[in-house]
Amino acid sequence: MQELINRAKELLANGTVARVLGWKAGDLPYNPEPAFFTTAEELDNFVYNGFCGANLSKYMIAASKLEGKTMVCLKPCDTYSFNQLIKEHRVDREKAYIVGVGCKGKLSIEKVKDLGIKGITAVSGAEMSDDAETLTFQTIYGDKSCAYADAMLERCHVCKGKEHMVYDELIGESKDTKDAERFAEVEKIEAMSPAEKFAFFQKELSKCIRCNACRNVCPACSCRKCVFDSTKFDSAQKANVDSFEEKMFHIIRAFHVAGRCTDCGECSRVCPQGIPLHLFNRKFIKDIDELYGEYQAGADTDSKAPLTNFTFDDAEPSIVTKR
Amino acid sequence: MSINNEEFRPKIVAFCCNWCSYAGADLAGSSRLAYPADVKIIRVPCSCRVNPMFILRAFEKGADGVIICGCHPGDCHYSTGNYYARRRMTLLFSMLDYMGVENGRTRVEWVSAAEGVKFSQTMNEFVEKIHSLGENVRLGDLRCKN
Amino acid sequence: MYKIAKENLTALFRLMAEDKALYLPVNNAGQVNFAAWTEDAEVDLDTLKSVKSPKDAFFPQSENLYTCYKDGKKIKIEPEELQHQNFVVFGMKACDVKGVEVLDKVFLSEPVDTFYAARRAHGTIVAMACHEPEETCFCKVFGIDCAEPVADVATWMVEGELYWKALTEKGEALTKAVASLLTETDEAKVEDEKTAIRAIVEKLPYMNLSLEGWNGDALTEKFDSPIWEELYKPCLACGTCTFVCPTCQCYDIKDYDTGHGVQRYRCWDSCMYSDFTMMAHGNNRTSQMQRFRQRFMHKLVYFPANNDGMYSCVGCGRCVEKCPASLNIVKVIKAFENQGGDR
Amino acid sequence: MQRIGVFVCHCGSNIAATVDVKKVVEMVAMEPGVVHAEDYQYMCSEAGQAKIAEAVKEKNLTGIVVCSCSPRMHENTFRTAAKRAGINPYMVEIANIREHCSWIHKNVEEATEKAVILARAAIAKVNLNAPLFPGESRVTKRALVIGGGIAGIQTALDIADAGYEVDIVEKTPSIGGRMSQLDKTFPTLDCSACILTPKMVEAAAHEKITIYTYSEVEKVSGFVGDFTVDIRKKARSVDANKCTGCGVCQEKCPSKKAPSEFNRGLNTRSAIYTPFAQAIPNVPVIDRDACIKFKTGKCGVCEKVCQAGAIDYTQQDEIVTQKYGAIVVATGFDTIKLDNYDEYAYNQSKDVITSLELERIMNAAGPTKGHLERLSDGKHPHEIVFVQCVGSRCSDNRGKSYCSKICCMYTAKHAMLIRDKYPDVNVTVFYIDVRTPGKNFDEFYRRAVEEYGVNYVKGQVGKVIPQPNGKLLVQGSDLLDNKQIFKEADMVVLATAIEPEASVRQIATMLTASIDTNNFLTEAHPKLRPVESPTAGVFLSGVCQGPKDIPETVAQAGAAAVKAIGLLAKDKLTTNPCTAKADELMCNGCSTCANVCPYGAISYEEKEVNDHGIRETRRIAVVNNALCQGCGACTVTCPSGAMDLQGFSNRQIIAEVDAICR
Repeated sequence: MQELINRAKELLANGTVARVLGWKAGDLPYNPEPAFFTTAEELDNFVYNGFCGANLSKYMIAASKLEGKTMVCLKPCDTYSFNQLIKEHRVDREKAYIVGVGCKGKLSIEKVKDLGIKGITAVSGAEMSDDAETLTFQTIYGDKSCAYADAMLERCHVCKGKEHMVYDELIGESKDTKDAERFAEVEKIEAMSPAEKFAFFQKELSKCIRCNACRNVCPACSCRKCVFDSTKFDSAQKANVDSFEEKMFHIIRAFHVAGRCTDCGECSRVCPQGIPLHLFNRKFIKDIDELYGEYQAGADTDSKAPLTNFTFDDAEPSIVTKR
Repeated sequence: MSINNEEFRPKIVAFCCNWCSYAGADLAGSSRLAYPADVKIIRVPCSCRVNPMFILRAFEKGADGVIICGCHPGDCHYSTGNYYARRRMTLLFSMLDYMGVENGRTRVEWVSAAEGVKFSQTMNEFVEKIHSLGENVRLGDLRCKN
Repeated sequence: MYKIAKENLTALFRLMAEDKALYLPVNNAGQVNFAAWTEDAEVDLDTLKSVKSPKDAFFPQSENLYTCYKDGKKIKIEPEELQHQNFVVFGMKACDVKGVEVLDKVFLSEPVDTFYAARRAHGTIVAMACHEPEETCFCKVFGIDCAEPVADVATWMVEGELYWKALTEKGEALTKAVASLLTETDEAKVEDEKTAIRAIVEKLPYMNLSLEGWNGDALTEKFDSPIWEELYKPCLACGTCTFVCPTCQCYDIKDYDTGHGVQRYRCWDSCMYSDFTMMAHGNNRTSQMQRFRQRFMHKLVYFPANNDGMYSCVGCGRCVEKCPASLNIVKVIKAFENQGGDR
Repeated sequence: MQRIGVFVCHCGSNIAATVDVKKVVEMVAMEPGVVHAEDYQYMCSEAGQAKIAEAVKEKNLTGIVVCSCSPRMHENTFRTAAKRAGINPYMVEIANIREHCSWIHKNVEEATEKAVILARAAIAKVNLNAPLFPGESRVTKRALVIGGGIAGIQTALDIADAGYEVDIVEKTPSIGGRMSQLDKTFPTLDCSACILTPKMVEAAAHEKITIYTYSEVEKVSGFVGDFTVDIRKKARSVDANKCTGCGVCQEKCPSKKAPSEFNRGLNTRSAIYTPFAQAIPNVPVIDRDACIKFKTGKCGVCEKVCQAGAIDYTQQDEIVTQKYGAIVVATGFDTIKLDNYDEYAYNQSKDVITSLELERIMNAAGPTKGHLERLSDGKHPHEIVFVQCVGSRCSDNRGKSYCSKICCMYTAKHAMLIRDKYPDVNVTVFYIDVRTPGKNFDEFYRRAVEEYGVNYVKGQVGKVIPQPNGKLLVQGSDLLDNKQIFKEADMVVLATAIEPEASVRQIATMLTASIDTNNFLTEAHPKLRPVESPTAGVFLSGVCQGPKDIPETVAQAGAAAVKAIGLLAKDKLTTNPCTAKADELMCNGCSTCANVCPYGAISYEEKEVNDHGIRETRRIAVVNNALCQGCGACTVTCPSGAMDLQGFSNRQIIAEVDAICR
């Protein structure tokens, strides 16, 4: 972390960048927030630890409009999103100085709390420099601990890898955290009967409160005006009366990012109701891989996206009934 | 044949591309090839004009089945439209299936301007399928139910 | 003071549900929210905070107001029925009860919101003391005692037994209705529990949060502060904070075409949304900074200005837990605190 | 809110017999926006259109819904009527209650209910219609004719005579097409070459016509009035400017084993060749696959003997790019392959031939110098059996379902010519039906039967069995006498079905013109626009559109020419206003829409916008209205819905969906 801060100060001092986009220490041990830093003094609050899960690439849309370059800290998975945004002309590569930061898996405070750890006043083991396999918590109800991996975000268990897809320089080591199959959960649902599938999604989506956090955090959902906020489509929605609207919203949300979603997992991370939203996106990814050839959005900036492409002998839609 | 009000009368929306399938439906008409009146056709310039939101909207408002008809692959009036439609609909249908919506409620069929017979046959089959599935309860808005 | 053994609670719920709707914390797909009690419901009284506050028992996320039907070229209007069935909300925490008090200020002052008023009239609140407050809690800052909730009935969970104390007429009536399951007891255990809870509260990290300077008179000073410009930046403009909040009361009115009529309904709105208070001419807040500022100015300045100093925040800490960008009202208050010190 | 008038057509009894039109009028009158509703016998008639004008005037209508036949039939009629009445033509929508309703339903109650719903959908749409205004685009005053057969030649001559430049692209080394392969033509029995050659010469000499032989269309872009076409001129290996057409090279060429395409492979030709004596241009090409020089590097005889020094082994394919205002497709036909018809023994016996092969045999310039003889042994035949409908009117998928139209007449012609020249030859014709509509056609057929004694047998041939004695045993049925017939023949001639030239598929794809399941190009309207393709600016000439004989082909060629001339005569075209349009305040500039646009109609601009007070420069999609054809691919790929299609907008389609589902 100190190396990152030093480098950020250096880049600010020598005028390479006008600001730094990273994370600022929060008021609790686990709630750092995305932040812009413009001075060396502000950087004293800079933090980078296991709780810095936020994907900062979406903030670069706004930062691309500012004077001068922005140093942005991107984890390996975040760089896919950044590439995708370059491809869609939403960020300006020239306006970014990308520091690829190492990652040893990001933590979910929800998972920690699900383990019964509450009243947390201090955490150790979440620092990037620390190779500890265990997280230790001081709480008002005594000291607690858990395995680092048990507190990791779902996405880290199916990590795409340690490589950064785009960067200007790299700081820090990354760790292999993958210990599950990316499509295992999707396959589990695919194997269900229609009634079970329906019950599963009905139950999960019944929790949705239409806060739009999944949409607003998504780097692919970067529309100036979402179709669900727009009167132009006669589809403006705010809250449900009936369960249909959630389905409509989540199907279309996933459809609009199909072939563009990098599977960064932010949607599931931020859902206040713990809905496994990645299951929608990953279903599309799995179908695309199987039907149109493996495709990883954000792995490059010039390939044709699966939904703006075709071959003469693509599968017919009836394949859905045949599989 | 008289209309029995007790009987399930499905609402079926058929999106037909202007160049092939709508003409195919016209040919079915001029050839007097009957299919059930439950099918109502919406004319679109091309199957690629069909937005997944239109399909979900139809279900929301009470449709029991939605079918999209376009030119045969390779014959699109706009040369490539139906190829895009094919991918879009494949993914959408797969998602609906994944969410437990009966996959027979959606269908894509390529019908050329010359295939009046195929149009009529397709519609007869589709209506029969919807009859066998019954009323759409998994993907509608309750407020729209009568 | 009465008590009932934890294992008899199901019988208690069943009895209450006989002639009233009963809402209580239920675990649905891993998340605890207030929901209607059923025999199959996975009731969860151990989780401290439901994800959403229980405010929707009185102010639902969406509710119909009336329906228009077409009759030839004429239009027939049918208003939605007001709440007429009695119901119980069981397990609300002190902060959430206080949240309802905030909503009362809005909806029960003239012009009275009849939908809300009907629900308030028919609802009985059974509150529960917070056994183990958490680090995100700061209700004490707003003068709330989570050890002793003030509602129709107050309850405490101590050593496998629920202690029950009616505080109002409605509470007495409910107690009478379930008396067959309750046994009389003294308050000794409850007093010990209160002391224990209050001791924990003193140890919470946000206990010393100061609201100094936040009041109805602070309007211009706070509004014009440059701090907002920095504070809002991580905000994603989602509605999480407003939808989990027990006091957020803004709603939008929308029409839904059912094909055979038009339902006019209202639903929660969020000041974080870009179309919040959108009018024909456009929007009077054009930037996210302005919308972000609105939320906190409303809670800490405008609301107290109009409601005898009552803040529109109860320190439940839900926004602290749920904000995707880790922003929250505490960080806002602290930011101004530090700024004040510098000046 | 619109003020909508709804007009329900009876279409005589076509609609009114099954749909209770009065009830429809009554029901739609209650729909939002409807201020006028009436029914009339024939809305498309003058009187019907006058009713629209009257109602527009009286009720101040802003939108019109006509419940009638398919919009493909009369949308234009009613749009024009609206325009005359002072309403924007795009404020008209059609509810198709004939093809999609009255003609397919029998139950009046059901059909009426459906008609009302279809009308409601149209009303819901019109409520959201906005006036649209066509733009303008320029017209390049030059036409392209693809195919140099009689259809292409005639079309080119007619267009050129009207004063416009025309290019003919022909893939073989000479123009002339199938007609040049024919010996005589029915029903007048005049020599095919005698009437075709002057046309070929005229085309070649015409100052407005440029002929690209041995050339193919490689790429087409653009749109009506402004096509850009790449033509591949294949390397001839002979310099056309130097060649005098003396023919010495062909004589001296040592490689003479290549099958002659012109003679249907019945004999061979040299590697350097002109397909036939009257070829235009009279410039040979080197068949590089057959040429010894190209295969081994040794030889070079033609180069040595050519006095003009025209041989050029280094010649390369050349791409010519040209702009055109109109394109006429005249790609013609071929006979089908007979691989699926083993029973006729076509592949087993040289004496089983197709009718087109017989044309070559009968022709003085053909493989037998015009003598009727068996190809197996050169003997004069005495018994010839003709089999009609080989692959035509076929109910299984071995052949074609359609009637090839020309076979009855040319078979009568062949039979008559043979009987005339060789009275000793017995001719038997097996037929399903004899179809002879056409001027002097039936008389012609009857002469064959009555004057020339041709034996017509109603029935099909089941099998042709080559015999050890070299004869062919024909087993057929005689339906009139209800008996099996066995006939020993010396030759069997198969009236093979015709099908569109194979290359038409590729050409249709390039032109985005639609083709039917039999690969015939689709006309814009089967009756009323038979020479136009649905793709604007593309016209159809000859058999590429459907089976035709020569007079019909020439007539259609002229008609296609007139349509092309009508287009070329305009200085500017009005463009389809139903084009895509991006809402600049919503557009993300993500380029996804441009990725799916088949016409390259979308580009991006850095544009200053005022988004509710926020002024900034944004990357925004801009649609070129002249290029956009209105398919809508971009509108669905656009996640925010910033891109919308005028005339088929998101809200309009959703309104239709809602109206149908309610």
